[in-house]
Amino acid sequence: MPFNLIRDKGREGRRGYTLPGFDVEKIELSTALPEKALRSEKPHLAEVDEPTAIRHYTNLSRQNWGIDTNFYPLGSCTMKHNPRANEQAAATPGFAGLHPHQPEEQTQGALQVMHELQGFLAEISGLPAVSLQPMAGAQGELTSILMIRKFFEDAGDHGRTTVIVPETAHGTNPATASMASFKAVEVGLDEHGCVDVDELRAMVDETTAALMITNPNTCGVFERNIKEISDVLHEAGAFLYMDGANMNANLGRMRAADAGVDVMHFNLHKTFSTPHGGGGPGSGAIACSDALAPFRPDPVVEKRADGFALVRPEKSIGRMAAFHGNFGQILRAWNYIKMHGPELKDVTDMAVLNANYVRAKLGGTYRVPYDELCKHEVLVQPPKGKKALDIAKGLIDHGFHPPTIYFPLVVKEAMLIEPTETESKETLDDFVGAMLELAETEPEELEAAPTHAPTRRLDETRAARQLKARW
Amino acid sequence: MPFNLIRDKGREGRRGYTLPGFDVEKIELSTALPEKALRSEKPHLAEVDEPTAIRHYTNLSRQNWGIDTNFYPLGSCTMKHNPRANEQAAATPGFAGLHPHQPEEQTQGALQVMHELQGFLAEISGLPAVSLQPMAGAQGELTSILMIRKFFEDAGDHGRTTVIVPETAHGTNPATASMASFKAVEVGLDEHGCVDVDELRAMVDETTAALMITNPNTCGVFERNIKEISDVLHEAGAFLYMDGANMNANLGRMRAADAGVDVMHFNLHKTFSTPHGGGGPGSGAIACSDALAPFRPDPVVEKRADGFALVRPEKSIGRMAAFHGNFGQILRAWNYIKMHGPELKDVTDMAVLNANYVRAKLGGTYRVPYDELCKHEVLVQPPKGKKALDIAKGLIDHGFHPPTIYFPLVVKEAMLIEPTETESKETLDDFVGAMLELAETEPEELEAAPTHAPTRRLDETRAARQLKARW
Amino acid sequence: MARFTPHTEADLEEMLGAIGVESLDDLFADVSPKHEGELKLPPPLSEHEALADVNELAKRNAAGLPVFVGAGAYDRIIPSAISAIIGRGEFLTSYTPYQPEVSQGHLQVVFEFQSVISELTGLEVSNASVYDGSNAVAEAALMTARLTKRDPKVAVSKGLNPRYREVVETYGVEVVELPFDGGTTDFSEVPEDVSGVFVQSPNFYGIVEDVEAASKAAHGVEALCVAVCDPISLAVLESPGALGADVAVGETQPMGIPLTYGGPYAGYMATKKEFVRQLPGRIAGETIDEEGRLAYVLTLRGREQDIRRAKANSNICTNQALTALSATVYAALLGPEGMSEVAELSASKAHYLADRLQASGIWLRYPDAPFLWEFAVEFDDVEQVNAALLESGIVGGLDLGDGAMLVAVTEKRTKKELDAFVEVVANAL
Amino acid sequence: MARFTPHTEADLEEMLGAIGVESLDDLFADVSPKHEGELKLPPPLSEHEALADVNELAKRNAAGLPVFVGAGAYDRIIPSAISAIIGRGEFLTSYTPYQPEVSQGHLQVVFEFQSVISELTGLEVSNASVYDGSNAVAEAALMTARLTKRDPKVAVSKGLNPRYREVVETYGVEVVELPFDGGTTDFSEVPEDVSGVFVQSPNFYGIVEDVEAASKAAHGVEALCVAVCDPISLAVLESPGALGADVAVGETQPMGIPLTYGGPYAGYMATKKEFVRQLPGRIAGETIDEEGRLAYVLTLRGREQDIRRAKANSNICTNQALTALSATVYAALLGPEGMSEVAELSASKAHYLADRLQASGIWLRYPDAPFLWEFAVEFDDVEQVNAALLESGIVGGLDLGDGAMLVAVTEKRTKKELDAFVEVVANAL
Ligand SMILES: Cc1ncc(COP(=O)(O)O)c(C=O)c1O
Ligand SMILES: Cc1ncc(COP(=O)(O)O)c(C=O)c1O
Repeated sequence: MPFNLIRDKGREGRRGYTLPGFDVEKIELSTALPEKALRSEKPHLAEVDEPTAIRHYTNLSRQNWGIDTNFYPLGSCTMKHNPRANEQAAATPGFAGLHPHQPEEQTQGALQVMHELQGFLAEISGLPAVSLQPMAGAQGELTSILMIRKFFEDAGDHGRTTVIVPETAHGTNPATASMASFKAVEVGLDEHGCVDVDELRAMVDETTAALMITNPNTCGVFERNIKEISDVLHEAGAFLYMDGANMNANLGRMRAADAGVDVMHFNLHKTFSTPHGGGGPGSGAIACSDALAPFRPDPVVEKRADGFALVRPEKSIGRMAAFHGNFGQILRAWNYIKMHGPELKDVTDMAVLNANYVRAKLGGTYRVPYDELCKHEVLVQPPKGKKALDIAKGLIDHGFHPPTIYFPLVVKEAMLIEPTETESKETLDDFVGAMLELAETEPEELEAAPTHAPTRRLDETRAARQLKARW
Repeated sequence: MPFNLIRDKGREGRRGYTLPGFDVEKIELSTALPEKALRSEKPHLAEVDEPTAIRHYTNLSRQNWGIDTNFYPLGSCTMKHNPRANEQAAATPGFAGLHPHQPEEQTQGALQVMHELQGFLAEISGLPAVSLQPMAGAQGELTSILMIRKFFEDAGDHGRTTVIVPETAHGTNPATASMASFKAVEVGLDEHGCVDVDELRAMVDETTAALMITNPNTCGVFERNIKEISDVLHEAGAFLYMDGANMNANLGRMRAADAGVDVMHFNLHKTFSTPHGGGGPGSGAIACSDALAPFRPDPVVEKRADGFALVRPEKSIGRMAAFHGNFGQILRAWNYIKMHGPELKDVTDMAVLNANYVRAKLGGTYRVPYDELCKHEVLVQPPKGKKALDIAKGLIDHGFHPPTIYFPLVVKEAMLIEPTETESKETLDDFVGAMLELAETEPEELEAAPTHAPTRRLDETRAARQLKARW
Repeated sequence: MARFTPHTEADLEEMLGAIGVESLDDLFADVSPKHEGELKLPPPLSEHEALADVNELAKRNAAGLPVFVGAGAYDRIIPSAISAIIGRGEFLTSYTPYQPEVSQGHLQVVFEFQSVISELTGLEVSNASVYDGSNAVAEAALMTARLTKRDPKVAVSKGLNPRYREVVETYGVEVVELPFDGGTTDFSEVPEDVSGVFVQSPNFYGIVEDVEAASKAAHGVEALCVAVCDPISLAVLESPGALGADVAVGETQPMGIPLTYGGPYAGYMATKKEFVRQLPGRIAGETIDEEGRLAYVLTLRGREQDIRRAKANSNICTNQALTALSATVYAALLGPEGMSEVAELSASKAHYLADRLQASGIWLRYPDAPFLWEFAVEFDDVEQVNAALLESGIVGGLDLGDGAMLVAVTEKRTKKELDAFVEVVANAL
Repeated sequence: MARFTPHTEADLEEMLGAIGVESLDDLFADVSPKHEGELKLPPPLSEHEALADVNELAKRNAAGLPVFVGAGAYDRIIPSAISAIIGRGEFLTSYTPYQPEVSQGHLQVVFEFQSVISELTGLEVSNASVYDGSNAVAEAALMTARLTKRDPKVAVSKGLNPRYREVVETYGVEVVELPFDGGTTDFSEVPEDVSGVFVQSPNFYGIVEDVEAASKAAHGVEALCVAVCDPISLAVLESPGALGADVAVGETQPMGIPLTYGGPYAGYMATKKEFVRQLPGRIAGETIDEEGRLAYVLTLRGREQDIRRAKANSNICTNQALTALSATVYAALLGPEGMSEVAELSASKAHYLADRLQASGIWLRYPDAPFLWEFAVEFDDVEQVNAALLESGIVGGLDLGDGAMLVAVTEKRTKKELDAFVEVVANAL
């Protein structure tokens, strides 16, 4: 079926929305503004009626899969069910209609939500201070590393030039280090896929600002030496930052502070199920120790005698966002946590159970490079001779969204499977069944997949070579 | 893909919703109620989690077409675009949370909506009195005919035993007559597909209670003799009832009262675009003359010095519904009319334009039994040798919902095409293109259609013979 | 140009040309008598202005308060997932599934709805919904006449919701009244010529009736027994089918459908398989397609108006599909345990309230009858009590007009609200 | 068991057995240090209770009043169709389209979003969104440094939204300030070593700036010109591309995205094709599939963190896809005419208000500068004026802290509201 662009479905003069009329005199912009400031040619936007627009975008949505339609075990992304209660909360006019510049007296409800969520995240991490401003995980990382940078500046320690990242780190980690003007250096792994503590010990010195650790790491394995690692860093006066993208494995089972973490980020859109929206918006709240707390971005919420207030931390790195971050996501995460309370531990337990169940069922046919207890996700490799990409596309024909593939980079043909806690045993069994069948499928057949999706495989080279990124 | 029943996706003990806890002492029903009143075996309902339920019903929806996804020219059904503003209006908590038994002082907003809509429908029909209670077109018919029955009873005229319906009448018309304990008798058609006035004149006598006319009729043709017809009836002391399912052809162009109509129903879900919801809910408001007004169902809304009030018309036939009818639909229709005002005439103009455009384009290839101006829909027949059913199924493969087929009954292989005013010329051109192509398609190929739909053709006989209407 | 029409001037010109007319007016050459001049309607509003009016009027409704009135519509908790599903355009903007190949989603929903109703009622077949509970009762009355080949005449008591009875009467059914005493119906003497005996349980006063006695009485005169049941109650009460009822009907509003000032709701009807051909309305049945795949289709269409016309079981065409979908999703989310928890929570709270009221010296009308979540309490001046309640932001019970108030308590009411109710009422005396 | 997890006791047993462990605790044998004991969080609430809390807290926000504050976020009319589209589960619950075969819907939306931005800005390529307007500005600052191979150092004036400037500084970019006089920026002398010259138009004070002068100044020192533009203004103002800007960035919130106390919004970035490899964030491009059908895919991925890691253009991964979808649907519904009508309505109402205020003896800070819909007015005590406004149910303008208030007027404000504003303000003096 031809899915044309919305612009191709219009005709000059059509309108999809009617505005109220002029109830004051209409000014002529040509008199109010200098002539040359005005547009000479109108932008070539679609000119369509509302029915056409609704049908267009409805049909586009039908070309897309989501958690609502298919099992979506995208590793490192925690594609858990998105409760509709969160959407209802976010649509509440008392929140949706609130302007970020309204004075604090007018926004006490919103500030209370933020203050409570700050408290929840502090309890979950064991770290006393929180900022909700970062608008995605990567921005949470950057915020954290900028805080560390500012800490050293403030301490007059100008020799801290490097940030260490494990080989398994998510791409955002080294990118963050660079963006914060640090040199990113890599530390290798031990036989469990975890940070090699000896190698680390040898690397850490007075130029080290921090180690960015992900725990469980991107192989789905718990960094069992994390306490030792934090000691190594702390002895050198450096910080331990934890990438909390994988917090779905830790809730109520492990608190970052106990492991010596100084600062970490949460992905509210992963762990606390604010929907992923086709790629965002997310939210990347951070939690940190008292030592780093004064450096948090501006503002944080404090409770005072006369109500909740927005406060600039004493030595703040400044703003990471024009306003308070993705408040809609903050509200959803707060609502999600309130619906769970201490039962968040069950979320983690079931997430880890599901991942280990898939591990147990796939093991033998698929290679499991770190075949021990995994946490919320399991890293596998296809049977010899098979490609992760082909298995992935084959899964599509079985009605399953593929796992993350070719990440982490340390393992060849990596397939990172994160089932999440909201999937039933039947779904996992069906998925495992498909995986096992694909392991036996003829290579030619696999290479042809997908054949039951809206498109066949795409020519990615062409897209880059003959760049066409607009109508 | 296997689409199992929701029950098959569950397991005993799963729950899709959590309720608040007991904040008062839990009573044991076995002590509060007689033992034998209690259920011995729990009903075998699905036991599923929320994620499974959402995914199940989302995927079911993806097996369905609607106006939002496809052109849907179902004749006699006015499948026009459903503005989302109506849905937003209906979701407003101040209306959605209102209990029908709340006293009038507490429901003035809702009553004002009803009172205004009564006024709008009176203006559109020219008939002074309105009832919004009927919950669909068929119930509007029944309400009207019961009012006529009561009128005669009240007048002591017990000889009115028949209701006349044209051969082209929708099935609900004769069924309504029977349900109201009248004998339905048929009147034939003239060469335009309209009521044969001479035949009618010969039939009408002192046993005639009413004629049920549809205008434009179900051939899409305007009943140009309607005034004469009403005179014939009125002379015999009988009433003219108008089925207003096709009001989309009349707005601002023809008022029922001017044509001598005594009572009519509207299909709010057609003409005023409250969504069809997969088969309902609808709303079948009626409008009538002063003579019939006292017989309207209980209650109607009146404006009094101290506000709006629910009132039982003096000689009311009684209630047709437990409460005030489908208020959600009433609210949507009111909102729709407010967004249009006198521009409702444009709605009709464009609806009639679109139908005639399709007529002009299909004529020549398709037979047009009444090939003169049509109104909001056009009746065609496939080229010789082709079946309406096959063309319909072929349309599915072209991405178009089929028109109404095999109705009206008076024309063989009828295809009743109602494009509505909300479709663009491009869509109509594409549809016409598909129709013309299907007219040339080989019979075998047509008989195999649809091949691109969620299912192939179904075995309807089996469904009836081996009735399985539950899990 | 109207709001949702796409045509530009250029479109108009091309299309009029293709038709061969000069103007839009020409398209109405056959219309007579014509309406000339503008419709006298308020000027068109933009969406934003129209919705601003909606919000303005909404403020003139006392909605959002704790509601203690029921009597056929209940202020229950509605899972948020339901509106996400019924808002899907494919469900919202489709119509009756005449073309099953592109309507499998809705058809399966109907099949599931029927299954839920069958399970709850203990009866074998059900239809795709009728307009509301009252219409289900009226249609059942007509059905008993067709099945017994008697004139439509039914025995009911004061235990039947008076609104339902009114609709039955509007539909031309004769009604004879059975004695009602101490809160329950006396079925011991039923006239011989009735086509049906009706029993509502819990009845209008919230009291559980003896459905088995009603069935026996009906069958004793070769009439049919019709049970009228709140579907939530059927999660805990014995099914009418098991108690001998031939037909069960009722209102599914309590299953996830908002109050919306009385509608849209959805009536349900279930019966024994042998009676299916007299059931009105649509029925979805299972079948297979040409490739042998399971699928659903509207079936036994010979009962319906579009096929049988004057001889159809009913004139119903459009039903309450979308609200029936809400009830179906509700049943899926709540499940048997959830629905019975709803019943238990409501009953527990209702009994708590009744006890507290009695402790405050207020009399129940039927103190000895077993009730679930609705009960009648006696007040000299119900209107005054309700006024006092409203002043405290509480919507009181239904004024029965005879010195009593019918109070409904759902799982949505909190202890705090119940205590406030008692306090206000005690002070108002 | 947690709210949204399906497992029953039986499931648990089977699954633990398959894994070969005894208990859930065993699954955490490798975790150290372990957290023992319960998380100290409030007890879990049912959905109904949680949403009741949401509604309670919502009441403590002064939302729903006429808003006269802007300064980067605008209270504009939002077509109801947008929430119907963004609520579709396929858009709401999917993630970054790494698997294009099952993500064509979202990929095409990104392509359309980029097209809309390109059309509005007059620049050839745009990305799929960044976090917000301030981040778009900061990323643009870093981009100028990469493109000019200079240190990140940018020239800005007071005309740049101070919040944007703050974020630029947080990102480690050096900022030099250009003179700002009479409401506009003086670009006549720009330091030679800057990587970028920034011009916001309409600027922070609502005044239209000379983007061409900024471009010329930038190019005069071989730096890049970055224009910061409200997308609604671009329906009527000359595009920054046509005026010589190399990069255009801004906030799409005014295009159908609710205020929501500051986010989620969506920043946009557009540039010339020759600079595309320095653009951060995702880009969707057109291609074909194995059968030659047109399709979309994420492209030029080598710019991104997951491929280039430490050498990526930015660390951005998750962006603002769903809010960018809102802006895309907004552009489709409004079209070029609708968007320019929004601009004209806003400007007309703003000028009406400014005139009425001036007539009441209130001074504009920049009376001679050409503004669109935002302007600064002088008050001795802004706080007091705002308090008076709030008392009358009006949210006043932004307190600039120096005896002036920044007032924003959108198409949503009615004449009645404007007149009320004037009346309250005049009385408060
Ligand atoms: C391990 C890890 N760290 C960081 C991130 C970055 O988070 P975000 O995409 O929210 O910026 C991700 C996201 O995919 C991740 O998987
Ligand atoms: C001409 C005509 N009359 C009456 C009706 C009955 O209306 P409803 O389905 O709303 O009961 C219809 C509906 O299809 C119709 O087309």
